[in-house]
Amino acid sequence: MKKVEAIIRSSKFEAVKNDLSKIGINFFTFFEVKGYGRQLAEHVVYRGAEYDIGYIARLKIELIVEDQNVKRISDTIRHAAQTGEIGDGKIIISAIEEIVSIRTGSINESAL
Amino acid sequence: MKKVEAIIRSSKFEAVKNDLSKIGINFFTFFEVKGYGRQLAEHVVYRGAEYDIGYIARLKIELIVEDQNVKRISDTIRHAAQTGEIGDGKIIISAIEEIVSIRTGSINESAL
Amino acid sequence: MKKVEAIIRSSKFEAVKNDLSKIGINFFTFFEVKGYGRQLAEHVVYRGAEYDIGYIARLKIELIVEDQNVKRISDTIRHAAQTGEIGDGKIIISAIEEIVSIRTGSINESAL
Amino acid sequence: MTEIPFVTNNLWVLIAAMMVFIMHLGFATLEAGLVQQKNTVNILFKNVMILCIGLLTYYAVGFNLMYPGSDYTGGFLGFSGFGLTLPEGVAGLQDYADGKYSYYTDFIFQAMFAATCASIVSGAVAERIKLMPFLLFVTLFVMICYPVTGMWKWGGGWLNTLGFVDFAGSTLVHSVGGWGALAAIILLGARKGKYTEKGVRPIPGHNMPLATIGAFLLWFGWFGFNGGSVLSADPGAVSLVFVTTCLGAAAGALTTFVVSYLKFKSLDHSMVLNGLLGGLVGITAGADGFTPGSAIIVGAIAGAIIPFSVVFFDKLKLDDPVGATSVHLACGVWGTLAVGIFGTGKLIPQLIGVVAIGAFTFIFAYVVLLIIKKTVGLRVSEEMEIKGLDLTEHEMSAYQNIERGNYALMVSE
Amino acid sequence: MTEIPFVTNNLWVLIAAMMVFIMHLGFATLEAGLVQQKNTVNILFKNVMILCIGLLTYYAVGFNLMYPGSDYTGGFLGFSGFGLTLPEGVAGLQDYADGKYSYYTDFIFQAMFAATCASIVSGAVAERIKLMPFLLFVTLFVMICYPVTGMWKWGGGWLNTLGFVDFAGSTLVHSVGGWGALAAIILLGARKGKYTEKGVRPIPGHNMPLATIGAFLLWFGWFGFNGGSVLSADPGAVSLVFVTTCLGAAAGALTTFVVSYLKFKSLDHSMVLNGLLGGLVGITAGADGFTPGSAIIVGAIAGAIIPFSVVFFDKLKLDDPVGATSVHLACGVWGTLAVGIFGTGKLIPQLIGVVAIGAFTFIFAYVVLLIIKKTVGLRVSEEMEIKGLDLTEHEMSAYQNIERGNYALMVSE
Amino acid sequence: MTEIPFVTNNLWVLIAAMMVFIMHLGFATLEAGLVQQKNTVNILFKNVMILCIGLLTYYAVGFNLMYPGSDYTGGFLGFSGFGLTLPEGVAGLQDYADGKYSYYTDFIFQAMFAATCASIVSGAVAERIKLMPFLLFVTLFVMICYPVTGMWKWGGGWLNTLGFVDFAGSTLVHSVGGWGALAAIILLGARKGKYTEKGVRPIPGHNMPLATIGAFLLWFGWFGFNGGSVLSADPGAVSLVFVTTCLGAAAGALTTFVVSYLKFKSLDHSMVLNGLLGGLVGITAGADGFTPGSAIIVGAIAGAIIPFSVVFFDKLKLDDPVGATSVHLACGVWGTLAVGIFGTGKLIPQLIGVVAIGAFTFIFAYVVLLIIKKTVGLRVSEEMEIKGLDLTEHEMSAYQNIERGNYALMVSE
Ligand SMILES: Nc1ncnc2c1ncn2[C@@H]1O[C@H](COP(=O)(O)OP(=O)(O)O)[C@@H](O)[C@H]1O
Ligand SMILES: Nc1ncnc2c1ncn2[C@@H]1O[C@H](COP(=O)(O)OP(=O)(O)O)[C@@H](O)[C@H]1O
Ligand SMILES: Nc1ncnc2c1ncn2[C@@H]1O[C@H](COP(=O)(O)OP(=O)(O)O)[C@@H](O)[C@H]1O
Repeated sequence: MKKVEAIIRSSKFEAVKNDLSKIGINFFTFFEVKGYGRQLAEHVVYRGAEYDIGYIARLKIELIVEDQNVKRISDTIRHAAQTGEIGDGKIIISAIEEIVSIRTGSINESAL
Repeated sequence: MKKVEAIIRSSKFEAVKNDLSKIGINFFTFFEVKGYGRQLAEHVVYRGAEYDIGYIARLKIELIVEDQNVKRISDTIRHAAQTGEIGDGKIIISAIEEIVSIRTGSINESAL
Repeated sequence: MKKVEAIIRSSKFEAVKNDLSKIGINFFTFFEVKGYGRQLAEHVVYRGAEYDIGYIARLKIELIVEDQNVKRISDTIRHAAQTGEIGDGKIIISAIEEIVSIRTGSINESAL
Repeated sequence: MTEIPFVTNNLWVLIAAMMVFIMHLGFATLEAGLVQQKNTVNILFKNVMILCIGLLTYYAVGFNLMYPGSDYTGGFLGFSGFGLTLPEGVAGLQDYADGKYSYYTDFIFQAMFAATCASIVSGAVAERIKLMPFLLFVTLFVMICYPVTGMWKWGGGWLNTLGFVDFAGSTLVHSVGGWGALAAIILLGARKGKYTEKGVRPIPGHNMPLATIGAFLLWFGWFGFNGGSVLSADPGAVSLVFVTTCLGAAAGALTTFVVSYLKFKSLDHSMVLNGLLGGLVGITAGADGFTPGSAIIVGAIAGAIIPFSVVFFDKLKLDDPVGATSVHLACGVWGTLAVGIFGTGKLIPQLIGVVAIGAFTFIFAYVVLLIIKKTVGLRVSEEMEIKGLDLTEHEMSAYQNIERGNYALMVSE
Repeated sequence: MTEIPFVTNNLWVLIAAMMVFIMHLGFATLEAGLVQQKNTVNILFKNVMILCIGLLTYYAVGFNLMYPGSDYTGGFLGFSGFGLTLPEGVAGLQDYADGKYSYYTDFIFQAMFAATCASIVSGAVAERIKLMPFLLFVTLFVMICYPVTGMWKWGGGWLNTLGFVDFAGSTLVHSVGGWGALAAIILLGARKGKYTEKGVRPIPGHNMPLATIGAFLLWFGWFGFNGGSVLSADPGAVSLVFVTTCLGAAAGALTTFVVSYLKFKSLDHSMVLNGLLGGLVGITAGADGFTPGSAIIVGAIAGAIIPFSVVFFDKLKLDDPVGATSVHLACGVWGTLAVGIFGTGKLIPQLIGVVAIGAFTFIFAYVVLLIIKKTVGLRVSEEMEIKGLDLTEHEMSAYQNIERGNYALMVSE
Repeated sequence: MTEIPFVTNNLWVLIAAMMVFIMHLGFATLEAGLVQQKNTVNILFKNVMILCIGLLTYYAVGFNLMYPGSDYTGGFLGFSGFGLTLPEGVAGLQDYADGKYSYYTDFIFQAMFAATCASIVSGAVAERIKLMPFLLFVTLFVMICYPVTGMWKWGGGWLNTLGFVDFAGSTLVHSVGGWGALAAIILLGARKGKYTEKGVRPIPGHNMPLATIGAFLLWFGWFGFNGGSVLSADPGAVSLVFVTTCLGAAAGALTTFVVSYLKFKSLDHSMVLNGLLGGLVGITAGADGFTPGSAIIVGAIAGAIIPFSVVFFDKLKLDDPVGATSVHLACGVWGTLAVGIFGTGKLIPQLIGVVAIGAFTFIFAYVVLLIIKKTVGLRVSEEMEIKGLDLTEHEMSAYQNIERGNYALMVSE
């Protein structure tokens, strides 16, 4: 089992979700994160003084998948989330040892 | 050292926390996440038009534990978080290479 | 490639960010988490009844780095984030299999 | 002093009605601020409906039940017919109330009062009562219960004859709301998780700015509530009422601040807002009769009562999220008795009034709510309570984008 | 009744002006509450500027365009010069309006009205219109369009001669704003994501307490809007207006509640707030002429119109985030016609007024906006819309620390 | 014009008092909106206590220090005893102020003013001052400092004799608050992190809707602040004051908008709110004397001052989270001088008044605060500042469930 983590633009969330759904992936967990990277945070003026807001808003999607699906999922996310502009984000793949379904207690493939 | 991640119903947080405490686990990190899975998001009506709110609210708990404790912790979480209804969530176990205590600099077992 | 996760006091975020920048690390993802550990949550009184607020607020920083940089980064974070008081947090290091840049499609080192 | 022109008197009472109106926004925001986020829309919705139902039922029935006319002087109950019937010509104008206000002015001022007592109940029962049964109760409460006891005094009934004094309604409005609230929270039970084996577990309000807006708007409206209750623009009387009302409120907030600091070592903002309101409720029965000095004493005592009362109700496991019973019931009773102590000097009629109106209101509310409880049910399911009433009753969230983003729409590139 | 003293009449109209002023905060908060969080500062900013620009342009041009004086009685257009020129001595005081109010009182009361119709537009076009072009449009709308049609009736123009009745402006203010809003949303197009292949996708408002504050403050201000339109402190007339206004609003909220519950099985708070406002708009044209009973019927029908109207505009893909077209246009038209049905009995002049003012306003707004669209552009870029206007137009966030913390500053050790 | 009846005059001054009351909610919400979320409860708490303490100390001491009576005409200091002593009979009514208002009306109107100057200070010192020492300072400031300089002019003191003009308090109220604020922020120092080596680092306010509500409510209250300062219902005077006040505010907002757009290329909402308030402060000294045209100029200049002043104070590293020094001090001085330029034509007395009152107030505040600083301390610990005053002084959070959920209670199944 692998864990796929993707840091994406929130504006691409809908596209990623739809494209994953098309390849049969209908589950993941996501949350709001803040990014700091090549893309610089916006510079704004407040009461006459300039400052940058310190980060850019991003969404992180996490999903556990069977090994054989990793490539397809990673590609799907990449295509859906890409704009080609700096700031598109990353996909990170790592191994997990076990996933357990809290409801059924079954593990790994059958836990999905 | 292992990392145990659990995606649970927020209504079960208190139970999980208490049961972990009973087996001597008094530390973890948690945050709010949004889930998308078998359990469907609620359909609601706003100004005469229906829509679904897109996700269900969940809590994610993360804790780093010694290898020999993984099973006990995983079971404890599962029992505390289970309702048997769709949407109970998952427990994910993976290996980590090192945990460092920022305060003391000590690593692994002694960092906990 | 490794993943470095650090749970730090939000008051140390600025210092960590600056020190990482000094050693050439200008990218990471971060988000707010809640901690439960040795440091106890604050006890407060509301309308005459005491309660504790249940957790302490922390920030979690995640960054993917090349293997050879792990030690330096971990040390940098630790020094920047340390106060010596209980509640300083942890740094967790784990292996990842792959990181993909959504923008370019390049992987691992070249994805950073 | 020369006689005050009818038009000036009337204008002031109309303006006062407008001010009492804004108290409904005060209640709505105070209560919304002191409940949990997940029940915010629900409490706002209720407060809107209470006002609307209150005005319509007072039009249909309440006004003529509360002011049935001279035929029922000294009586217990009277009714002069449904709806409004404008006395023709000057009979509905100067002659209607001795050159003080017109028929419609009388109605609108009184109607604005009526709904306030139901708003008091809504705060106490927040976060767990079913919407429709609640609205049913409110309808009956404003339509029947409030006007009946109101008639006993302001409608010229038996308590008036007895010499009971309640200038602007410490008892007739506030404690009536408070007794209704008490009956309701007894029957409803506490919110899940409030009283645990380990003791009281506070459930903090979710928006202190909102609660503060509420308390200030209530004070603002009280200028009309008390000032308008002079029922004329009499400069001496109205200005005295303004002074006693404000000093009472100020003293109430100050003693709550001091007492709760000494008692709990905490500068609890929600408590101080309650103290301010307690001061206002306390001064209301005798605002036209106290000296400024007495007003400070009466308000100060009301403020001192608040922290003890809040803890007392919690000890009894009577769960009141906004402190309505402490503010309106405890301080309402205190204010009414204070008239006997600092004002008229006659405590007995005050006691009789407090007890009689309290008993009638409590029993009325208890019986009506018990019937509702036994039939359609009073309390939402545990699941609804956990999820919150906003999502389960209204299918919406008070702060949509803040907590549950619509991700495709709420993006940052 | 003896004559009402000039000073009392004048005082009431001044107080009414003050009350109409607070409606601007009502609009600001209502609209802010019903848009997405990311466009909150923008809508607040607009509402501040609308009021300020409205007052200044009404001073410069509008007042003398709307009230050009008796030379233009029965006419279509008149103008009596720029700025304010106080008639000397009693001519600007008692004699100015037959002992009812002074010249400056007249101006300030009317000026407060003027800007409200632009606020109505701002809600409908929220979340996607460019700020500067919008302000340009508002300036022309308040400076020219509103005063011209206003003159037709209140300025003594041809509609007045014709017997058209619009007491406080269901048509002259509310439907004028509504027609402007309609023209604007046709030209602007819907917010991205609102109408999908799968149907209407709601974009919920981000702050229901704020929206509720807005609705209550609008009602509060309406005491001045309608009550002040009596243009004297006449006790009978003002008190009747208070009663009809409040009963209309209450009935409106109640029927919206019932109808939308039956229609959608939902207790939609935002809809009920619209219903309450619809009741107010509906009652406005005939608030001085209806009986309380008719007021309830007129308000109730207005409230019943709301859910249907909201769905209707959505069917046409005319995207109105706050329901301004339903509240101000649909109910404004209804209220004006209702005067012909329940009040004067003359429907024809009402129809002529509605159509004439509607046509002029719609065409004026459409042409001005079309020119703006073809030149500087009317709509923000898609990127700005996605990011939100707060960040892109104002470089700030409505709730700074809640959503985007300044981490070094907003820490918890 | 015939004489205005006592009762009407009195009624207007009472209503004006009510309006000035609501300015306290205006200050509370404006300041709360412009500070960081973590200090919200603290600033709300302070504003509640300022009002309550202000009313009580003005009752106890202030009123008789500010209006010691004719014995002290032309003097520097006078005191006519503690508390309120109602002159008997008509002496406290018609005769009290030549048929304008009663004794108690006078008190309550003046008392509402008194606390406003302390509210001005509270905004400037927000986010870092200790609560108890602050309240101590406020007590002395409202009890002694404000009444003493107030007596110099309004109490018939030496500045009045000199021909100094300050209609409703650009100097006596606003710049007094501003000078107090200036002394305080000099002694307190800036918020941690505001001034870095790299320059000014803004600390944005956390809730723009709240700040907007505040600004509108302040304007709303200003109808009473300025309109009531006519001290009678004189139709010509009050209506002129309404017009100049509103045009001044509108012009202020507009020029701030334009200037800050040209200067910073930003449409800063918080700045425009400051501009609006600057316009109001600027117009206050001469609201009864300016023509509408001059009012626009005076307000416009005030609005243009704001962006420069905000930047100026930041250059001096005088940290003022809400812009109180710019709004109340800079524009207060400007407005007072403007009377000499556009109104009376006599600039010298205006200058003397500005300097004398400024010097006394600044020194008073500086000395009192310095003593407090050297004894009990003025500033919270760095740890408290970082954690926020809500949690450390009040043990609560302004928005409980939004940011720090009680997880067992705030669940979504
Ligand atoms: N090495 C990394 N570790 C963790 N997160 C990263 C890393 N690099 C980038 N990110 C995340 O991805 C986001 C986008 O990265 P950025 O460098 O701006 O653009 P791009 O991905 O197009 O090169 C960052 O804001 C950050 O959240
Ligand atoms: N493969 C997965 N990867 C990541 N998160 C998952 C995965 N499957 C489920 N989840 C998370 O668990 C939650 C519950 O899953 P769901 O399929 O609804 O019910 P159940 O766990 O009972 O089968 C989801 O909302 C999602 O947050
Ligand atoms: N084993 C763990 N797994 C996950 N998070 C942990 C673990 N131990 C500590 N933490 C996180 O680190 C924070 C600080 O830990 P704490 O025990 O209070 O102090 P210290 O790190 O100084 O020993 C906790 O609040 C929690 O968020």
